[in-house]
Amino acid sequence: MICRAPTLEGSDEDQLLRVSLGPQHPSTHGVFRMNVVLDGETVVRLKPVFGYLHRNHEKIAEGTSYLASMPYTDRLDYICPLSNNWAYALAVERLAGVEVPERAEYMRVILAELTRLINHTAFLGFILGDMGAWGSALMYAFREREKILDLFEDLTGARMMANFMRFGGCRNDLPTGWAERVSVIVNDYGPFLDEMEKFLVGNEILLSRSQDVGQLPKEQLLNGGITGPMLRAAGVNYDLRKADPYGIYERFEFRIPLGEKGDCYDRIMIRFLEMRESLKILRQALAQLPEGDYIHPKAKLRNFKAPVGEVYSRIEGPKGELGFYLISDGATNPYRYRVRPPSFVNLTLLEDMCLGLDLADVIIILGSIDIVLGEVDR
Amino acid sequence: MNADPESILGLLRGALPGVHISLRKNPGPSAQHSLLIEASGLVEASRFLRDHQEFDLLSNVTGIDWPDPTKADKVAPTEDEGAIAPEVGFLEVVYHLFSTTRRVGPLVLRCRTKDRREDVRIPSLVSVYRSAEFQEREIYDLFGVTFTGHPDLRRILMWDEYVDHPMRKDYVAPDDYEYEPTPHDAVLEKAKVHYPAPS
Amino acid sequence: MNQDKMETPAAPARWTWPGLGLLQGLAVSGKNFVQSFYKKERMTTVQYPEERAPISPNFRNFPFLCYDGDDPKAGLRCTACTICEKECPPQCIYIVLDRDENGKSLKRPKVFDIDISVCMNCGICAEVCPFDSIYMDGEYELSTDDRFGGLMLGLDRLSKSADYHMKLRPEQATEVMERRKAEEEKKAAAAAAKAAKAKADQEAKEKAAAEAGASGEKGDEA
Amino acid sequence: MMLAAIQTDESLWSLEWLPRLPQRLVEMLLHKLGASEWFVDFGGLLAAAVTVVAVFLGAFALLSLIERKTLARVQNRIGPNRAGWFGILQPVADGIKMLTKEDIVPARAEKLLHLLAPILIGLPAILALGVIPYGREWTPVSLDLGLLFFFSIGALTEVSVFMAGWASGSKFPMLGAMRAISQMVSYELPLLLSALGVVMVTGSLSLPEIVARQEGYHLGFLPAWNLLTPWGLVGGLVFFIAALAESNRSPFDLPEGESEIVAGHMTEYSGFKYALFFMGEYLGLFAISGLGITLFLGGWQAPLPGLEFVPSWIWFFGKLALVIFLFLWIRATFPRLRIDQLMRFAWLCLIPMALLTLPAAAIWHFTGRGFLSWVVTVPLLMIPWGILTVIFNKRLAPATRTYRFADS
Repeated sequence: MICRAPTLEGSDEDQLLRVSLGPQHPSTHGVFRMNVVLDGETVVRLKPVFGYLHRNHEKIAEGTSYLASMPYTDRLDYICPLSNNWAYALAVERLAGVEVPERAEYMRVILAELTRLINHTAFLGFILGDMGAWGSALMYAFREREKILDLFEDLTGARMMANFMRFGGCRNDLPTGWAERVSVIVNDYGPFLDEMEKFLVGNEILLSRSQDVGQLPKEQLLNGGITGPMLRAAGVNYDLRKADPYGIYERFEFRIPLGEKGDCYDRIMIRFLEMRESLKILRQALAQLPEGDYIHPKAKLRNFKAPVGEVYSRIEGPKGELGFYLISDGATNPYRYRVRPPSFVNLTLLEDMCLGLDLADVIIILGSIDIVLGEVDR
Repeated sequence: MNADPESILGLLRGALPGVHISLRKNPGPSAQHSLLIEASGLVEASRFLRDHQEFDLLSNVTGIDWPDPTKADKVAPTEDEGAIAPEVGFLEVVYHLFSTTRRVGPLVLRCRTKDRREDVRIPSLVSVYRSAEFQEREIYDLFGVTFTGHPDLRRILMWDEYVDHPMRKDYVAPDDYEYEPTPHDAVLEKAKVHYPAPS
Repeated sequence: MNQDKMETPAAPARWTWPGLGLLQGLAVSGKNFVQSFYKKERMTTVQYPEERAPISPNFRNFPFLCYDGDDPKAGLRCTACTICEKECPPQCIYIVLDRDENGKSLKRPKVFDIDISVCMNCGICAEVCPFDSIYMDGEYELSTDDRFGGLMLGLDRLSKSADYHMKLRPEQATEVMERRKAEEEKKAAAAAAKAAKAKADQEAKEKAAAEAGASGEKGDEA
Repeated sequence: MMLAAIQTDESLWSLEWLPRLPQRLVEMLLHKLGASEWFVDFGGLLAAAVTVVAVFLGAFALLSLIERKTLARVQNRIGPNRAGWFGILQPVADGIKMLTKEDIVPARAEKLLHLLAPILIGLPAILALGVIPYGREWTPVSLDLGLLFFFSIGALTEVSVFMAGWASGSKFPMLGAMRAISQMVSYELPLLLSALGVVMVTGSLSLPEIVARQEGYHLGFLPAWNLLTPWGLVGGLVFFIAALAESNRSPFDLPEGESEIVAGHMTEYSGFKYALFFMGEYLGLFAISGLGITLFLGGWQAPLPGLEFVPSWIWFFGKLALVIFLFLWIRATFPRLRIDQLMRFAWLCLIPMALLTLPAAAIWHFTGRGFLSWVVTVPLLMIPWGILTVIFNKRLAPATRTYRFADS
């Protein structure tokens, strides 16, 4: 009775262990599941399973007005709602040919870059958690994120579910003193990043855990549709803020950090460096922030209709290319509404990255992809 | 920078003489015109675009349900005389290609099934662009397009036992919601059918 | 491409003492440990029931209905136009227009329900309201043990006075009050001047209402 | 009777008699009752054992709170502060919670082993705690082969960890058990080897003897602890690292690596059995830190001359608190190693260094422990350490990365 092996497969030659990681697992970043086949602790097969959070956002959006989808976009990638807002507003503006006033463009850039800061900071905490550090990095990251969320609350009324962008601008103007408070945070962020770098980057355990883990050739990454920091860590110079400029990014001076190998360590470092570039953009945007309308005076709120046509519009979200594909048949609701979520497409190559590595590496690779299940499952 | 579909149309017609390709004009302000490619030539066309036109990133793949074919031609009308307007509703798959090196895009490709019920096959692009893998599974799941040649065509967002395709326009939502006394809405009416006497 | 290369900011050089990075990490966490005892900005958490983090005046939670004066019923600004009901993304608002016995509209809601178990605090109802009637509340301690009844807010729980609004969002409320007062004065002046011509007066009123709607749309800034 | 019980060689105010009080009281009581000699001894030993267990269970309760408080502070939080003053009653609340929780046994589990594992896990630690000298006059059980006893008993922990993992009949515990067995067996070796140097120098396996030999001061102020010798420093570091691994503490907490295999061998346990695992882990932590203090940190010896008036067991527990704080600090800071890196570290780094301490200790002993000994042993240890560093830098050290910046 005692000799019964609990988990090994029947025959001798096929002694593989099938483990279902998730949907309730400490580090699958939500309700995400990986069907892993292990040989010892080496991954032989890995199939991601998701859809636990599927609510058919696209179907809902096709049934309601254009404006009513805006709060739903907050809930896609709930770590960075303002980027989602912008992506959607931009798509509708391109679909309907709506102008955006200068000040609103600046506000959008500021908010999007703050969101990028939030996302990458939280990412650092999450990946350290995945590596088994006992939450310290996560708490430091969340301490700083908190300060930016306070700003969001003052501006939009909500810490995360902002619902702030409108077709033709933003919902309301900056409160008095808001821009100054952003500059305080921007100034404080450098020292915080220094501290985090000291905490993480030289750490031998982190280095040995993340270097040469999960790397793929850049051609394969590109072919797999990987975008965002993941792709740039492998050395592909493709940042939509430069490659396919939207908003007013052409006015700012910033650089795109590029990695070499594209392993988990590069992915961490690229995000560090990107945050520093974001701080640069924020400084410039705050200095140049003009007075004026925060929303186009002729922007329509109620009964908004877009002319017949279609558009695919994308922005450089913190996690990658966030696209919206809209088809209008002239009614008040879109005929087809499609979100191209970066998290979802970036998962395509998860198995390829993990094969032959340890179970412990799988967790880090998944963490380095930086998924949010609200976006993967929609 | 939008791709120039007209010149690419010429190149494609030259490279793939047997395949029927037509240009679809986008009447909206975005002016993203698209190329409608016959299903049989889709894989060759995309391989040509990847290898010879540097369209190395297939960013977005999505399905559209057109139960009313005239509506499809309203959104993407054609100037090509030879294009035949379909008589029955159909499913359409739209591909957005980008070039990271030349930095152009999107190049919009469309591909249509014969109808919405019987012949819903479209060749899979996974062999050319790996990024299509999950997105095609999603279209299969939500729209019911069958991608021939897909290595692992399973449902992805809905569960495996599910039968319908929720993103189709004629999809009827189920009525077995958990009962909740919502005072308004059709939800309550639907729930009443399922739960005749809620306590 | 700029060939300006950069070494990893804090990465170890090729030659290093093994364990140096670990000691650096220990120094950072040790610093955090020590400073957490005396540095205010290190500790961001608050002890919730005893102390509360300050709420921004812009903070929004669930909607409420604003009424003028003391009587929640008579002073209610809502005209049951159902714009918010239509625009509400998750469809959590339910309005029934009040009618007199002849079936004539009384321009006020008989039923106004918001199901806050469905509401997602987006604030679109407040944004689209042309009658300055619906605003977002800042109250957040709404937990209840009655899952259905406790989360279904009717007119009685939704109606809050203009004074409450003034206290909650002084800036916005002042602006709304001034605009409404100006409109009222205009209306009163028009009524006095053209008391004889009832029909023309009616038209002017409609015009004013339309104006109110237009200004309510773009003037609603919160 | 009370006074008679505390009667010692030293003064009343030294408080050295305090921890032995229960034993003496029981002995005197039994003697008064006219019990036979062996029964008196037995009763006394029992009382001494109960004292140790009680002290360390109390310390376990306290540590479970202090650990959470410390981690919280490192992470800029406050930590538990609801139950009682500064959360002092938190362990009680936790205990009540654990006791009242449902006890779940998986259907596929080996019921008997599943039950036995948490019971057995604390046992080796408790037995090991019995032989450690806590104070000048407080060694619950003074064994001549105390060190040997400690290691042989300590090896039992692996058995119960593996038992738990295997008997759960589930995959994550199985993986955890596999990791645990390979890790603990590998790290037993450096642990033992680093302790051997002390044995060689002391010439005894008796733990009180080892402490007694560390008495006195060099140059009038440097305590003559083994840690403050070249071989002792290396041995102590190796011992500390191996102790981290042996007690499954971060960064070697692979067997329960919560981000990978949920909770490892404890995944399928709930309620009080889970609490027993925790208790076993903490008691093991006390035991191994206690041994480390005995071997390298001078046991109950005072750190500076002139401080001997403080009861010796206070020094012991002070050192224990310090070592455990170090454990917590490391836990709050480091990520976890991967299993292959863990093994490589043990076999390529720790074991060679531990082996080196043996000749160094021998030379130290035979060259008279003076200036000459320093001159000989320091290079003996530094050169291999340098070689290891070179190997690390050549083969294992992470490459420096360069990052380019694109302007467009």
